[in-house]
Amino acid sequence: MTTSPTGTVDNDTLLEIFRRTSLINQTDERFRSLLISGKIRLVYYPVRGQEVLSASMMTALNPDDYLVTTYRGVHDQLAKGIPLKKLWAEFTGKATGTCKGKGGPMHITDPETGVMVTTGIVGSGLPIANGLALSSQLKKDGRVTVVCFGDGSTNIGAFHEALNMAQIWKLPVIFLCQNNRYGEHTAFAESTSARQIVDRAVGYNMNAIKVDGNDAEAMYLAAKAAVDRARNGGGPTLIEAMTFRMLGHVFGANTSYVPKELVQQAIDEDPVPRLRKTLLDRQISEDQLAAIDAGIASDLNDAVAFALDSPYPDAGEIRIDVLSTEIAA
Amino acid sequence: MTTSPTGTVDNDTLLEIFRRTSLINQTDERFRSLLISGKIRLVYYPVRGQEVLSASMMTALNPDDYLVTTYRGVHDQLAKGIPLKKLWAEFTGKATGTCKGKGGPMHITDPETGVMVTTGIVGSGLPIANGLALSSQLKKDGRVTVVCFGDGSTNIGAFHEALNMAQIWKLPVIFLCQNNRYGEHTAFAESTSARQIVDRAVGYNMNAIKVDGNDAEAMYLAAKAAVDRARNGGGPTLIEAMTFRMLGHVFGANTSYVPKELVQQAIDEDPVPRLRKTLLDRQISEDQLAAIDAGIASDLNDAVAFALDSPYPDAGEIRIDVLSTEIAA
Amino acid sequence: MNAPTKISFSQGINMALDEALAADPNVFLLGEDIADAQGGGVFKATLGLSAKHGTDRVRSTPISEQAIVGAAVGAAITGMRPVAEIMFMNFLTVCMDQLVNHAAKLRFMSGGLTSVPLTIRCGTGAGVGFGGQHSDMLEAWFAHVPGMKVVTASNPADAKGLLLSAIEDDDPTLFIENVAMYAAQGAPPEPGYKVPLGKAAIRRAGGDVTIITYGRPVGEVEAVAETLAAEGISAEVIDLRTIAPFDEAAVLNSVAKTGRAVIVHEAVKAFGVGAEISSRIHEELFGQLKSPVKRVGSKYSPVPFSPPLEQAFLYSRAEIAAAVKATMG
Amino acid sequence: MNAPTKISFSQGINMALDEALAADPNVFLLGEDIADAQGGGVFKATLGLSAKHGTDRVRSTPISEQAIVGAAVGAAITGMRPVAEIMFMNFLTVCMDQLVNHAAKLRFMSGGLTSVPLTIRCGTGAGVGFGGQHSDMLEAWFAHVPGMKVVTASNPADAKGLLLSAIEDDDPTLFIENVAMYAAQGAPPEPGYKVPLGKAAIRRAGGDVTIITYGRPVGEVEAVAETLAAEGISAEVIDLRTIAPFDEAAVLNSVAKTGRAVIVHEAVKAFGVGAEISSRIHEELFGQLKSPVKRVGSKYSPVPFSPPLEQAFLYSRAEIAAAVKATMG
Ligand SMILES: Cc1ncc(C[n+]2csc(CCOP(=O)(O)OP(=O)(O)O)c2C)c(N)n1
Ligand SMILES: Cc1ncc(C[n+]2csc(CCOP(=O)(O)OP(=O)(O)O)c2C)c(N)n1
Ligand SMILES: [Mg+2]
Ligand SMILES: [Mg+2]
Repeated sequence: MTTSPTGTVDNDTLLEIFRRTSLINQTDERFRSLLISGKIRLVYYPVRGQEVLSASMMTALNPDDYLVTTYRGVHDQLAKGIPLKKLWAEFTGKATGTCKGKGGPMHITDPETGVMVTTGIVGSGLPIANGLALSSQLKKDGRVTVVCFGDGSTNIGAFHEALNMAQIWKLPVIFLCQNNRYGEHTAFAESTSARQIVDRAVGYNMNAIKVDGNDAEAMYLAAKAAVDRARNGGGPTLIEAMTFRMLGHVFGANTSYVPKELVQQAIDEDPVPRLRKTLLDRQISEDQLAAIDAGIASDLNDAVAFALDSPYPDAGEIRIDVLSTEIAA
Repeated sequence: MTTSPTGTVDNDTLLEIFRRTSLINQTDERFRSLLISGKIRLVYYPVRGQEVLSASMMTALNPDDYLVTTYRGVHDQLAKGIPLKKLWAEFTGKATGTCKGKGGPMHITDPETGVMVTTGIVGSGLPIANGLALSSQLKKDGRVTVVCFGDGSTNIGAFHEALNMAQIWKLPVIFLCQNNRYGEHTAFAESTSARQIVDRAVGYNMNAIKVDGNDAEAMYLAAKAAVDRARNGGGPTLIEAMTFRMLGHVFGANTSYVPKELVQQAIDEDPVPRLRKTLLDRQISEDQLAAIDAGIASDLNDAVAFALDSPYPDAGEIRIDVLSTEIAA
Repeated sequence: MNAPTKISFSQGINMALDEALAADPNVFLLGEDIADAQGGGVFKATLGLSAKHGTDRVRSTPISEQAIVGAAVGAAITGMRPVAEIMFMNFLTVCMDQLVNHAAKLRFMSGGLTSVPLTIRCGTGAGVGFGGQHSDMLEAWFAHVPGMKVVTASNPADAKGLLLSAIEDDDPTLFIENVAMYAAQGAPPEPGYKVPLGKAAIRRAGGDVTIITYGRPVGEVEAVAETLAAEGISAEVIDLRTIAPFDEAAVLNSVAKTGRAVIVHEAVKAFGVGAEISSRIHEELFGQLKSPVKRVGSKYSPVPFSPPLEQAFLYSRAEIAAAVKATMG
Repeated sequence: MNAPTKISFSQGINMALDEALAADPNVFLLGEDIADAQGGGVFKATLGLSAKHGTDRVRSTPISEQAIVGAAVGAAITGMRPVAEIMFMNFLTVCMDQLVNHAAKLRFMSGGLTSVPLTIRCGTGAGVGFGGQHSDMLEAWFAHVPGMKVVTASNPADAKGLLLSAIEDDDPTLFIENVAMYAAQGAPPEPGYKVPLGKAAIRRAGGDVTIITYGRPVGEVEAVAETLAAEGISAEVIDLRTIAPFDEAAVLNSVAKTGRAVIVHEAVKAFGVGAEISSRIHEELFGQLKSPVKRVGSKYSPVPFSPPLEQAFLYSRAEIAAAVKATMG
């Protein structure tokens, strides 16, 4: 059942992937620099190395398609189109954030851009994604749901239950495993008995695609094939997108457990310069790429300023949004 | 990774399987007749049709090997050697039962014969079986653990987590899926996306055997291969033993949802007369088989009388065995 | 066709589900074996509903409680109103994450952008011989979880009226059904009959002591109150119906009048719902109480199988009467 | 080498684990990332232990909490004493079945034939910005489950002494660690130091009012008591240490003397542990109480991310002082 979609990706699409990649890359970098300077304080899960994977996947979606992601999800949220200001405000706990500061970085929701749920419990997003897809199937609204998770998460029960149910019901859902080789400090083979994640699709009789997630073209083609299939009633796909978590599990954590060669290899294969090179090879000018980068840098400055200047929520918010009616003081 | 063990089974072994099969078959029948006559009252999960599977598996084990089974587990417990009187007393809630009447039919434990846990929560026995096997691995006591579960149970998260961990740790455990084609009233294909359960072993890189569980010789050879492998440090095996649940989910329940042809096929392939025929074909005399049956019938009469005559536990038992110290009245 | 003069508890449930499915296309049901092809639910509460409303909207599922509740959560945040059947309350232990970390929290964590109008129905209760893993009353756990409601009914009409309100309610609601009551008969409600959430019912007026209870014990308490009346003790009986948030006004008004209170529930007494109610009464009415509030619940023990032990585990009429008399001094 | 003058909370945990591993070959540890190759645990509580005792006995696991607790249960019923780390308390929601339906019940359901001497350690607590899915205090759930014990410590020496007792105890024990306290310093215990389960500690003697608390709030309560002393209110401070079963004698003796009581915990107040303690005090000492028992806990809300909201959620020193003053009338 493992398929390898082929085809070509046009320049406009690749430029759009580049734009989203740059947005992710610059945002991630800014979070880290503000953390280092002490201007903001939060537990931050870097996405350095996984930008192109996510940008390519989300470019294959429609704006109103659904996304479910995890604590390590800022790349997915940005690629899906979440407003930058609201995202920054939420990460910093401000009243102007997507979720009024109540959710915070691990629990980003923005239904307008299809960012439906961000979870902190490993594997928990997969069953919820089925529910979104089931809703689309019942309402025939043509939406596709993508749920992102890591390699380590494929060892938890919810993964299994969700894939089986999705296949039984032929749900329009894409299970996107971002295989970055580690779950916290545990290497793939130490925790996962499968030789590769796509092997697990056999047990669900599910369509599966293994792809180099750091190759924008291959990743986009894989994503597009899965999206088309889901949208046309063909049911779910498990995508195993190979990538690398370049900066460890949590920002600031020691990464000495990662073999040096692996790190060097990842640097050599860094997807961001690689995508840039692909575009330059296609005769897109360096100026055009630099202009995109600069536009994003400017948006980012605005967003950071907006977040830092925004007020915190009122204490009374603790009684609101708990139930559908306000809780008595 | 799916293997098909071959070989021959000697007469003594086959007779032992016959003895256990007869014990299961007669016990199951007696439970049903006493339920019909109203002499006993309990929720009973018949094992008619699955006798040979279990008898063959347990004959391949040592007496001190461990067993974990389910609500539908009386065949497994009997085949493992649980004392008949204590079993009957437990099923009828008596103080003389294996568990003083506290556990009841869904929660049979008898460590002396290796019957460690019987669970009523689908899939929950698999992670526990890993723990038994891990204990054996750490203590190097040479024991093997077998955990029984149904086809429907392979869709729950605990199944997945347990198989992955067992393979990662190369535990001496055998996952015995008794594929009787139904989970409650739901047919296999309506709930299980895998074409066959052994397909799921691929995702754990695990040794797997698919076998006709109603064929004593094939089932014994499969069981023996898995046991030897586990005992020799080769790690876990997933066995998918095909069988049929001839009398529905719970005794007394309507089974009209089962297609007539399937029922007829099951009757035609009934493993109990089939085993008898195999033995007669091997020139074992009808007298010898009848004597085995009669001995069991007599034990059964004793066990039923013992259970019915036994007292119920004292009310004060409610305060004992809750914690390691008695609860104050 | 004449209206029935009596309906059973399961019929009450069935009527609510039928009306909800008819009234709102966003309502759908999912759970193990709930469609007619699978028997209409093990407790027959959904019998006939898939025939009438289609298997898209009355869906049998694999044995995958995390996937069931997850699918309900995902569909709910798109505005659907799923009603999930989790056969037995003890099975909630395999899907607590979806209920507690997601369903109950998503409204708050999203700052009100998404809500989770789902209903989970589950059966449970001791006294019918299901043993330790199928009988627990765990309502206190969910009452302690901010963001969700907990409801139970003491008669068929209330079952109908409360369940309909739960489905229409915008918050996640756990609806608990006592398996010992499915066959219990009661007056049939009018079509459209609803019981508001959060409102207790006074089942019997009285002036000496208030007995607060819910679910199956309501009938027992009424019987005890009748006996006590003959002895000259006039008990007011409050049926909470909604356990969380409970109707504090009704409880405090009654106890302010009687000056004495007893709380009765089937759940284990220690750390049960009765503790919160007792604390609230003492906190608010300390000066007006003639004696300390008493609690009656089940013993500190797993639910035993053996019938006499199971009775010893359960709260009893004698204990209720004794508690009332103790408050009379 | 000189003994340290101070140790941290995590060092206390580490010492207990080290001593237990050294003293009893049946003790072993399992959990995600707990071995040194994976960093010695995300909270460093197991740092150095795999180097010293081997990775057979200090085992990193896949991300599979059901498999982790299940393996611990299975090993425990063979007489081993597993200590499982479940990183965050909220993750217990994915493995509640193993803990509640098996670990807590197997002794009873087996009629005492098997016991489950396992310890589960988990971190949790608000105030450190982990948001809604990593901060809950759920001890009330487990206190309500017959057959298990619940323990927490308020200082490094107690952490050491209580954890050692929990490991040696023959019942399943949940050991709760407040993540905000891992770095907290305290006096180092002597080697072999143990704190008996079920025994509270009087942290401060006083005559006017008893404040009952446990875990992190103990320090806050001591600080408040100090302030109150300056205002002429003499508070006795009880640190429960074991939450279930709690030291009723210590609580009742103290309140019998002071006539007033306040209970403080970090968990949400509604349906929390405080309700049971308050109820017990009222039930036993009604006539001797000078005022109703007061409770201080966190608000009825998921734990918010935004720092000011997180503080609004948490119990505060001001609320503790106000509650004490309210009891003084
Ligand atoms: C149920 C559960 N168990 C454990 C954790 C702690 N945890 C958070 S992230 C993580 C590693 C996940 O690895 P992977 O799925 O590969 O995702 P990655 O972080 O690499 O993106 C773990 C174990 C959790 N959040 N939820
Ligand atoms: C977690 C959980 N969900 C649901 C049930 C209810 N239930 C009991 S048996 C059963 C069917 C199991 O089917 P299968 O695994 O095929 O075993 P069989 O009964 O056929 O032997 C179900 C759904 C349960 N006991 N536990
Ligand atoms: Mg990873
Ligand atoms: Mg089956």
